[in-house]
Amino acid sequence: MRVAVVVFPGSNCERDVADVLHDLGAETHLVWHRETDLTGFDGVVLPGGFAHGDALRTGAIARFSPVMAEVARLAAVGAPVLGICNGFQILCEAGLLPGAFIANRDLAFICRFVEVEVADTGTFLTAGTRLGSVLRIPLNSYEGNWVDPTGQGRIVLRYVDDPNGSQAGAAAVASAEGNVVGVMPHPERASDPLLGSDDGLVLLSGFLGAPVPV
Amino acid sequence: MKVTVVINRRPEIADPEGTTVRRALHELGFTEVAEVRMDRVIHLDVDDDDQDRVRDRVDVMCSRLLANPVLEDYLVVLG
Amino acid sequence: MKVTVVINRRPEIADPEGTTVRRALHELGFTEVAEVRMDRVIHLDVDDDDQDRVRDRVDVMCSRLLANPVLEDYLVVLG
Amino acid sequence: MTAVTESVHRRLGMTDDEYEMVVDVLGREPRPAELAMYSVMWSEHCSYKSSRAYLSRFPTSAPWVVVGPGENAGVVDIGDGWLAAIRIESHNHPSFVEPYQGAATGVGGILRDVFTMGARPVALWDQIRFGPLDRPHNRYLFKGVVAGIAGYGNAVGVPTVGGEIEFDVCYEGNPLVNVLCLGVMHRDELVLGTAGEPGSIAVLLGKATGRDGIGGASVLASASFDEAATEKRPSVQVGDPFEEKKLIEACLELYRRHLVVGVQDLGAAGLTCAVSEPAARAGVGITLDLGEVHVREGGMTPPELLMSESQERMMAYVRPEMLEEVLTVAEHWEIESSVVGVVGEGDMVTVRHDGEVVAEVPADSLSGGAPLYHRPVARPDWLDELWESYVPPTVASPAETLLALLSDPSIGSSAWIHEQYDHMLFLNTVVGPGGDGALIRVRGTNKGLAVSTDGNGRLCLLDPRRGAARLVFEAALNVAVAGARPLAVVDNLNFGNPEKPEVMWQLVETVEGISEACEAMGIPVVGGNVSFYNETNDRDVNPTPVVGLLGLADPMPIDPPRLQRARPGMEIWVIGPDPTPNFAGSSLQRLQGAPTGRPTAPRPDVATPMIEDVARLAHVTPVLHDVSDGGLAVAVAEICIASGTGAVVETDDPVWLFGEDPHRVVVIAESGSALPGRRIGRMWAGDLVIGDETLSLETIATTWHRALPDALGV
Ligand SMILES: Nc1ncnc2c1ncn2[C@@H]1O[C@H](COP(=O)(O)OP(=O)(O)O)[C@@H](O)[C@H]1O
Ligand SMILES: [Mg+2]
Repeated sequence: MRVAVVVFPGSNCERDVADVLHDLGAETHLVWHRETDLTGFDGVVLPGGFAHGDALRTGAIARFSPVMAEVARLAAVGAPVLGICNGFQILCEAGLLPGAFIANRDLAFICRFVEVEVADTGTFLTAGTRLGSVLRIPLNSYEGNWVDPTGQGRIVLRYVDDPNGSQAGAAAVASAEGNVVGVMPHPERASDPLLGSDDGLVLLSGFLGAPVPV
Repeated sequence: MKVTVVINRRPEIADPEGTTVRRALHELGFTEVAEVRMDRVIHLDVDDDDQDRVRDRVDVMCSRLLANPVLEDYLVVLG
Repeated sequence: MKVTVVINRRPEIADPEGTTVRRALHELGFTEVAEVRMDRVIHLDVDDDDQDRVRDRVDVMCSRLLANPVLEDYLVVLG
Repeated sequence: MTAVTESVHRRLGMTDDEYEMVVDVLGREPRPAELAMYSVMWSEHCSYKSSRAYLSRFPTSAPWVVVGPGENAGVVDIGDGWLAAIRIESHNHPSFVEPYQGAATGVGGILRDVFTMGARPVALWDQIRFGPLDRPHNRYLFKGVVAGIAGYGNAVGVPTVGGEIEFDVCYEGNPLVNVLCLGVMHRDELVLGTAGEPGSIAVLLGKATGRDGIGGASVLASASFDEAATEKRPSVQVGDPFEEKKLIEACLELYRRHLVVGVQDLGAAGLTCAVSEPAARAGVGITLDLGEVHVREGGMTPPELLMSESQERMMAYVRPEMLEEVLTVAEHWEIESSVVGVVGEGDMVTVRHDGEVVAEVPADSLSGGAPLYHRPVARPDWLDELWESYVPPTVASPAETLLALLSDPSIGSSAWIHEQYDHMLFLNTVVGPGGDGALIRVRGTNKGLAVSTDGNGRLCLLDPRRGAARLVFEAALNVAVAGARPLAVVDNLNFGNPEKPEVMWQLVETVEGISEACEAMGIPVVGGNVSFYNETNDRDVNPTPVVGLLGLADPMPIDPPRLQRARPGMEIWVIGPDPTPNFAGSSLQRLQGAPTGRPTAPRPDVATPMIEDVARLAHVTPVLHDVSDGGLAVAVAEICIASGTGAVVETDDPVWLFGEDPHRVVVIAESGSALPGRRIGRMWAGDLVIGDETLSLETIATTWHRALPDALGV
């Protein structure tokens, strides 16, 4: 599978996620945010980081990057589109996912492992998991508190212990069709027992269409 | 021309900053503070003197970029 | 009583966020925007009707907590 | 000399004698821009004029040293074509003025020191010290500093994987904020701070220059705090991690493509330093045109442009045929650039502004020509009294004493701090904050780099030489616990007013102590930083050297020791010399009063073989934990908390439980192991039992977890 990992000015997890996807067998390419053609890519990842320094609101400026028209096109044709952390925030700002993000309830950056429970197995991200399984994955964000005034968002993963006030405990959210998914914790950081967990691999394998069962 | 844009979070959306500041004020003894809401103000210096055009263009800036319609309302004040 | 506190970053202090927003507005075609400064407004709801006392107390809140005297100036508006 | 210029140089922080030296060098009165340049370059902060004479004592060579002290960062060879760059820096005074921005710009600065050398910064460590948290202002400073480190480090995208925290009244008016950065690069990516051959072009990259931080080095960092705090205060620098992130990526691309001959970062002394140091190193002259500098605000004067400490800027020296490509790289990464200078023959820095020459001075008189002070040195007369007034601490109940130690915010969990730092980015943090040294893997190799940072103001107050040496040995043991062998040291010397002979004595002794310990282990000092004038209202901080020690684990342990790996049935061993009944400088002593007595001397003969043994044990042992603050009892309690496993400790001797004598490590081993130490207990599926007292795991865990949050009231 050919995967584009988009690099915005201020992205910082692009190489991490590209490396892990590569190890899982994907052909990964880092694509600068000014790229206007993603022809030939089977899926796209918007990685974590601080695109445009989080100026104004997280993701507010990144959503106007030239590459975003192509991300929307891929989403519309049903290709898997995955936003991790800041990538999730960008997808919300771009209207490709419902809701928006505000500061964590306790107004502190949170970097630690959290447990998330699978709430929906109908998306590529969770295709290899079972409903209710619990995964240990690092969270790393200041604005991880998801708000969805419509209450209609499709929640894919929920925090077991609410760390940040996110509505309905949402840790990952999908589009109605299920091919656009945003996840706040970082599956690529749970990719090796040496780093404390490899629970993220089942999610990223799902993205590559090769789910490994848990 | 100077333009001031006030962005305020809709009342039904949580405001963790406001809540935290209220708690801190109470700890400092300012218990009379019943509520705190934080807004953002953006001051623009615009190279254009046509009031109508400036108002229209800043309105577009707000709806496209400066405010997030999911969370926020905005107000544009010229001058 | 409602109180509005306007907090302004001092003009000589750099405002990186404002610079980034200006650049973004330019990219979107709003090249007439010469400068952007980002500031904050804090709305307080105070359980007290004595104007003088409220003004004094809010002034103390500002200098102790709400504003950062090294970087910011503030203005208290009652009502 | 006219009265007018006299007051100008004094206002810039120069003495009359220094002014006369400038006149001597130039053979004439300096122009205003020239005076500005000398004042920043000859400031204590930039020139090390009070410490240079003594720092030369440090051992600095070893076969693996690629770049020693003097460049922006030290560089060592870690084998197979890989190099590691390391540097530590203080931002004490700016953090007192504005804790968030002071700490944030400290992080920005140390990162620049490392990526200036060609290395990608891979990890940060912070060492922070404040007055006690029962004072609201100290809480404000502490929270602001942590938020600033988090705000900058997280956003710039470099993980903060460890650090150190200490609370003591001596830091009340003068917090210490040190930051260490480690970078990794391929050998062919190494870049030095040279201006290159005549014909090279100086390209200023990054953020536009403003009036921020003017005089920060000469005034704020080089004078006592009460003086500087008032009207001399320069305008505060505001960090912009987003600009720096783009600058890092742009610079790394320039290095990878070999587009530059040299690079110098703009930190303290700004443009002045960025032209004079590279020119002096290369033995060339340079002409700088201030009119070409991209600026944030209009109307800046030449002295202002030359002294501005605006953050997130770099000077690249480029061969003319590469210029276009360099500018294209800058444009790609969306950073501003301007061509500001040309390198020529000779040795003069010439500065032009509006077509006029505003400065013309020998490059090396700025960077190397600063005065060298042999300030008076005198052993403090109060020291003998301190030594003689030693009172042993009292321990009625070891269990109660342990709880008191665990609830001390200098000892309790640092999770409240390090969970605000991204410490996992880059997927290299094999051992992160919460253990001893942090261990970072170097991908593409089997190597791991371990770093430990250690400081202890009380110990060094009581005996700076012993204290400093012990810090080096402790840091070495901390990296050994991760399976690494010591490779190099960087140091940050945080001291009071160097014009006091007692403070200079503390410095000299400290340098001696660090040097002796390094020599014993055969490792060099490859860089450091001196921060003087850490005094407020005539009270100096405790002499507080902070040692950062880099170790190499090659190969990295397949399953490195972790506190979590203790299991019921395993045995608890202690290796190292038996402790002596001396609590001078210990945490227990701090709980009960002021530091007194003379700390136990380190034992170089014991330390070196022991560090080797421990590094070997790290490949085969589930848990290794260095005995430091709070002694053995705290070390065992931390293992219990992390692993959720109880322990039975078969001694209630306070000397064994709470002594902090150096060179001791707790080993948790499978039962039946034969180790070169003493077996003092075992792990079991119960509580923590010490002698005939018992503490529930929940009690010790809650006490330890809540120590810092409770002190902060959060
Ligand atoms: N300011 C800090 N920032 C990040 N991590 C910290 C900080 N202070 C302490 N830590 C982490 O907590 C752990 C224990 O620190 P410390 O007690 O100083 O260790 P040691 O005594 O073994 O040197 C270390 O892993 C250290 O990195
Ligand atoms: Mg220690």
